[in-house]
Amino acid sequence: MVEMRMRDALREALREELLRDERVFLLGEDIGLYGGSYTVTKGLLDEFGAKRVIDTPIAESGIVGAGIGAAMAGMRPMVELMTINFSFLAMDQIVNNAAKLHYMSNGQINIPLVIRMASGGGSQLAATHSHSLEGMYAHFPGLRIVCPSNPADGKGLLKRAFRDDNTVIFIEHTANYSLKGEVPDDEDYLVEFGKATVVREGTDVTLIGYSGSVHQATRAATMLAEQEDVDAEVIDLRTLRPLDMDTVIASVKKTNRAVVVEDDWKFGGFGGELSAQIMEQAFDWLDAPVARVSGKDVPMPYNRNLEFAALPSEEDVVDAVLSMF
Amino acid sequence: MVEMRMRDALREALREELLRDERVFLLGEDIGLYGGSYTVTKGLLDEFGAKRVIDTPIAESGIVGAGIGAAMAGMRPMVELMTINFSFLAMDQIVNNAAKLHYMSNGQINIPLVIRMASGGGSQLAATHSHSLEGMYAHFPGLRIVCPSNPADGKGLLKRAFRDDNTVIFIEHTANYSLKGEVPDDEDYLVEFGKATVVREGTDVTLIGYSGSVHQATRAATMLAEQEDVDAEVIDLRTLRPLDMDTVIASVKKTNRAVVVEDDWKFGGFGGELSAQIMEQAFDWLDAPVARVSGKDVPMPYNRNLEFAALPSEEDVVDAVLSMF
Amino acid sequence: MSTETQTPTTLRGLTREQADHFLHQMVLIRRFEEKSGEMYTKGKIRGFLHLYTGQEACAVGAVNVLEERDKVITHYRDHGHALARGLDPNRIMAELYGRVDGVSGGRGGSMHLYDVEKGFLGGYAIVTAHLPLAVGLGLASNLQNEDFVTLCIFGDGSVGEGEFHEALNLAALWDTPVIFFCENNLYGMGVPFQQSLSTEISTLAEAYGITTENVDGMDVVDVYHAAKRAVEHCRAGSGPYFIEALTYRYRGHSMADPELYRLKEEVDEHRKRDAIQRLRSEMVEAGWLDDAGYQAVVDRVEREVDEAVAFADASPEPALESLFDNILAEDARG
Amino acid sequence: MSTETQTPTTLRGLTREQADHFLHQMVLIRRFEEKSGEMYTKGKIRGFLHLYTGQEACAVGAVNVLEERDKVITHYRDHGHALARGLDPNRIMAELYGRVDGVSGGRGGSMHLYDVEKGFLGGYAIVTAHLPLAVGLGLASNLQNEDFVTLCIFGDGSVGEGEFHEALNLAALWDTPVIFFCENNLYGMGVPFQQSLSTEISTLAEAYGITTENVDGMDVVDVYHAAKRAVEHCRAGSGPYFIEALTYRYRGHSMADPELYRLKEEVDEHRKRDAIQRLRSEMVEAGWLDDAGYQAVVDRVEREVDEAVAFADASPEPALESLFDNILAEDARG
Ligand SMILES: Cc1ncc(C[n+]2csc(CCOP(=O)(O)OP(=O)(O)O)c2C)c(N)n1
Ligand SMILES: Cc1ncc(C[n+]2csc(CCOP(=O)(O)OP(=O)(O)O)c2C)c(N)n1
Ligand SMILES: [Mg+2]
Ligand SMILES: [Mg+2]
Repeated sequence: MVEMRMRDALREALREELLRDERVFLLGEDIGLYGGSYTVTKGLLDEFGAKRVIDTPIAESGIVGAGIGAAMAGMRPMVELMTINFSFLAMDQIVNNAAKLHYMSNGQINIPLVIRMASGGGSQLAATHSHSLEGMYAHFPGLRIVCPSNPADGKGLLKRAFRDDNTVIFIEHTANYSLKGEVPDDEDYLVEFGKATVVREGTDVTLIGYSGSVHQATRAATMLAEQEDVDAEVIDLRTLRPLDMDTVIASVKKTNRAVVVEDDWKFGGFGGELSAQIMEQAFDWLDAPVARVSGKDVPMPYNRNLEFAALPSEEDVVDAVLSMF
Repeated sequence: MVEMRMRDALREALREELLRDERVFLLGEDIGLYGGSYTVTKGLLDEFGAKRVIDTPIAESGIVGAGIGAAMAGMRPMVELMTINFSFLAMDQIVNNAAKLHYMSNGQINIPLVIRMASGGGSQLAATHSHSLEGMYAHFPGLRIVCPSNPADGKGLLKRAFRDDNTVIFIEHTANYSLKGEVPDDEDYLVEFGKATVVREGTDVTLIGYSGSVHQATRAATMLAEQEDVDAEVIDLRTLRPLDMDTVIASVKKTNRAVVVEDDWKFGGFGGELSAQIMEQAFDWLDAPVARVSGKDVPMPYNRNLEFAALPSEEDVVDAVLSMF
Repeated sequence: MSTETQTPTTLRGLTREQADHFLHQMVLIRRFEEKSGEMYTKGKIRGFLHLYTGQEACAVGAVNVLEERDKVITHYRDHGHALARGLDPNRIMAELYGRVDGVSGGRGGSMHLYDVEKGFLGGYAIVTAHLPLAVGLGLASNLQNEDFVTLCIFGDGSVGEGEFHEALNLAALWDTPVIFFCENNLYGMGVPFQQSLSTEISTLAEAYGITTENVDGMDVVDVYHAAKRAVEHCRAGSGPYFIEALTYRYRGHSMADPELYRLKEEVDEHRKRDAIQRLRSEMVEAGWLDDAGYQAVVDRVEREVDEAVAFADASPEPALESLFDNILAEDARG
Repeated sequence: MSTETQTPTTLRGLTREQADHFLHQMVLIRRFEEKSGEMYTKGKIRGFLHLYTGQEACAVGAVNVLEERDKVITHYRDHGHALARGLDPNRIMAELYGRVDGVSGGRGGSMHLYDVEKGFLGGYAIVTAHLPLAVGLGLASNLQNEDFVTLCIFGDGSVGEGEFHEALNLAALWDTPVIFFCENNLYGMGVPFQQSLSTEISTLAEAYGITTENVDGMDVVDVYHAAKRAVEHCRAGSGPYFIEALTYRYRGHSMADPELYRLKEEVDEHRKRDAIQRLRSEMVEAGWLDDAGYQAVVDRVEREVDEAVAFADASPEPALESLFDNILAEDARG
């Protein structure tokens, strides 16, 4: 175990995979000379050279498409789209090619591609640059959606992504990049997809988060324990597709209450899916409707106070929990 | 009142709006010479000329962007994207420009733009050409999402769309184009946004649909009445954003049971939002968990039987209802 | 070669074997398409069906220069390219029917044919979306130090899309061995190609610094030689190559097209350039073919196409239980 | 003009009034940007901040040829264009602070400045996404039979995007009065422009059939004359115009940029081309300016920028209750 930040854990994963498998290469905007806009790829161009770490033009569709094509031909590319906000421009490639070619070709074509992108609000980047789209991508069959909340998972899930024969959408919350944590240094350390973790055990209510919102949920759980004598269980989903409902349902059947926490807009967001599934699978166990604590349904404003008001906070989670009793 | 098909009702709406307001013009792929791929725009080039009915290159981002720009300058354009499947290519323009400019400019800029597109499966067009994305677009604040199920609503909602100062995503299910119905011929016939209709009154269960799925729900209601002595209420949402939850909740408080019916994939779909909101607002009235009858979570297969299996049917709705009692 | 023979050994650079092969393939494609149209009318084939009649010289001239390790990637009007690449006509027809023996197991249909073993990487129904994939294939060829070439086929209507630009630019920047082959059949659905692009297609391609040529897309020999130059160029590591082939489709855009945008006279005019008739008469002139020989080709093709229909008719529907198969690949964990 | 004056009446075609105005605007932009950088370091401004220092001649030379009814639309590096267009420096600074008096009410921030009354239709933070909007503005100008011109500004990094192609093509097809003004500052973030496009930017623009010129983007007079030709061309109904201006940004891409991709020496080399110094010395040569005169400009600017900061500091934060305002426009029902 070594203590490191998320960004360094992710870099380690990329390095190890580049060393392990010569089919792995990286394509992306400013991943080379610039050192990566969030420094995740820093130093990799120097170490692996311009054939394996390729700076691309700003052409999201083109480079995701090129990643798909290279994957078809047996390579194992990673494409970094800098931030998830720019992925709208590559959406057709992701949704119509990467996600569907295996099915449409009746299993003849695999697209082992990792698409990495930074996501989330909270940095005053305003409406065009503050999206949380984990849930939007989770809607499409044929993809895997991975959204780690801590450095160990970041490394283990990213390494696991390179071993997958399918396209993995790997989403990194910008608020997590500087988080520190213990990370296994085993080269074969992998984190399985579709296994949620119980971050904190509790008996009174289940708080469900992913990516950035795990931390609001955890802080809320601490506040609830210290100030309200409520013992909350916190679940980190880790991947949205596959989704580990077993862990969620087991918890809800114990606590009889659930709150979904996410940064994304509430209306039509992934929280609705979680809420609906909990009702479908644990209706008779619920003592209160499943609550959703989400971002407000508004394009993200630049102003700091407005942005803060638009994002879900631990206080919002506490309030939601208290209103259930 | 005149009896006409959906495609003709839509054409009437376009014609009347072109006649009424000289700022209205149409941009799109094959809307002119070809006559519209679903014949909605047929004859309009001849009647209004090439300045108001403009055949464009295949360039979804470009033409939606041009529509936005023209709207900024005071025009009232309609852009036809032929089918919703191609809208992934224009998604950034829709989501980052059309939906957000009013907010980001603090109300200085309006984008009165109508984006029309055909949607839905059932015609054996396979995975790339069978999307139902009403729910995906409904997630974005700043847009209006309109999805009529019958000719009268088609005409009234489309005319209403041209009177809106915001961008309206107007989604036409291909299975509805040939549907016949009575349509008011009043030039000022408008259908309000955010008003659901009770298509059939009932007391035992509420079936909620939109666009194509209203018809499955209605057929299921007939089967339930005739074969199972279950009296179902059927609601047509008509617009997803704004969403009329009042009508839905009033019905559920009466029937104590709800089934959401939609073509789209279940996982992460709009049905989750509806299900969650019903739980949130009518938890104590529910005798059973809200059920979702949706498309199967699979890229749409070409084969007719597989496609049929992938789409929700009236039998699926009936089964879902019966399992609630 | 014996001096006694009175026929030439080549026809504009084509051997007799090649000419025979090209003629057979073009007639096969023509007849296969006509039959597909019939089967569509009978309701055996559904969805969107885009026929390739008129454009046979493009597929046959271009695809035949490739070697086994090379790749073909194309758009939704893909039957001709698949047949030229040697995919089994039976399995193509079965795919159009949506049957289990179809090249895509009945999941893809007419617009989405795949046969990876044959290096046929698909028909793509989203206009221009396969061009970036071709660049990626070329990139892989370079990174793997192999020298396989990718033939990427698309229509004139697709040149207005942003991905056309992104793909050409990336291919040129990265020197990928990709042949961009534009079948300019004068229309994208009902839009004349002059309304798709403000300039000539080949002028634009050239502006990226890509070696470009224009060919007569209704002359299989012309197409063949251009494609051969293109393959040599790519194989030599000189980067991408662009070919614009002027051709014409005899049928509507798809089976649903009312063809309001062109006159029957225009179609008739282009039929005079017919690629099959042209090769046939050149072969006759060369003394390589007589009426009986041509009839033999037609008869052979008739049998092949009938067999394809019989095969498709006999092939079972996919099992309903298979609906969820192949959404995700088995993990490699490699 | 009196014959007694010993100074020329024009400086490479610029009147003395114009030269004074250009000098003042360039110095204002320079100082405004330096101050913004300071305020960022102090935490008064947050998010992404992209400074414009070095490129002043582009904004000032190009924007000043426009008339009131014309439109400006640009990317996220937009302070310079906004100032040149005459937006109130106080309200721009307030926007960078995120305050209610900001041009976008504090909702947009540095990358999203708007002032519709001034025909300033925004900074756009998604690279290239405003180019299609410019085409739409041009289309509206044609349809309304007005002759307003749209100046659309973007960077060298944005030419690899598909929308660059779609926009240029549509503009050329539809003869829209749009000036595409590319500020080639040699880098898109850390990517040298030769890595963004396989050809010269202006070569490609020309291939669409668009009238194109290259100018020295660090010479305000050169830029001004090119832009003037462009406006005349557009106003005459001759369709779009493309200008590639070679320039340089002195600071990093944004405040977060470690500038690993270029050497300090390179920056110093380009500083020798400084547009302000160039105009200043030409004005001195022409006898239009002396050291005191220049100092007066600097002093005036200093006051303006200080006032902007004071204004921004005094401007209130938006009320929390306003969070949901302006998501949707009031219905027109017109
Ligand atoms: C992105 C996208 N936009 C629109 C369509 C609808 N569409 C299908 S084919 C076609 C015309 C394409 O014409 P061209 O590229 O010339 O090929 P051709 O059909 O002539 O072979 C259009 C508009 C589509 N499939 N994909
Ligand atoms: C679609 C998109 N992709 C990536 C980015 C991230 N990004 C912001 S600015 C920039 C570089 C743009 O360079 P250029 O167009 O040359 O403008 P400059 O910054 O040099 O003025 C990049 C890659 C973005 N904002 N939008
Ligand atoms: Mg064509
Ligand atoms: Mg630049």
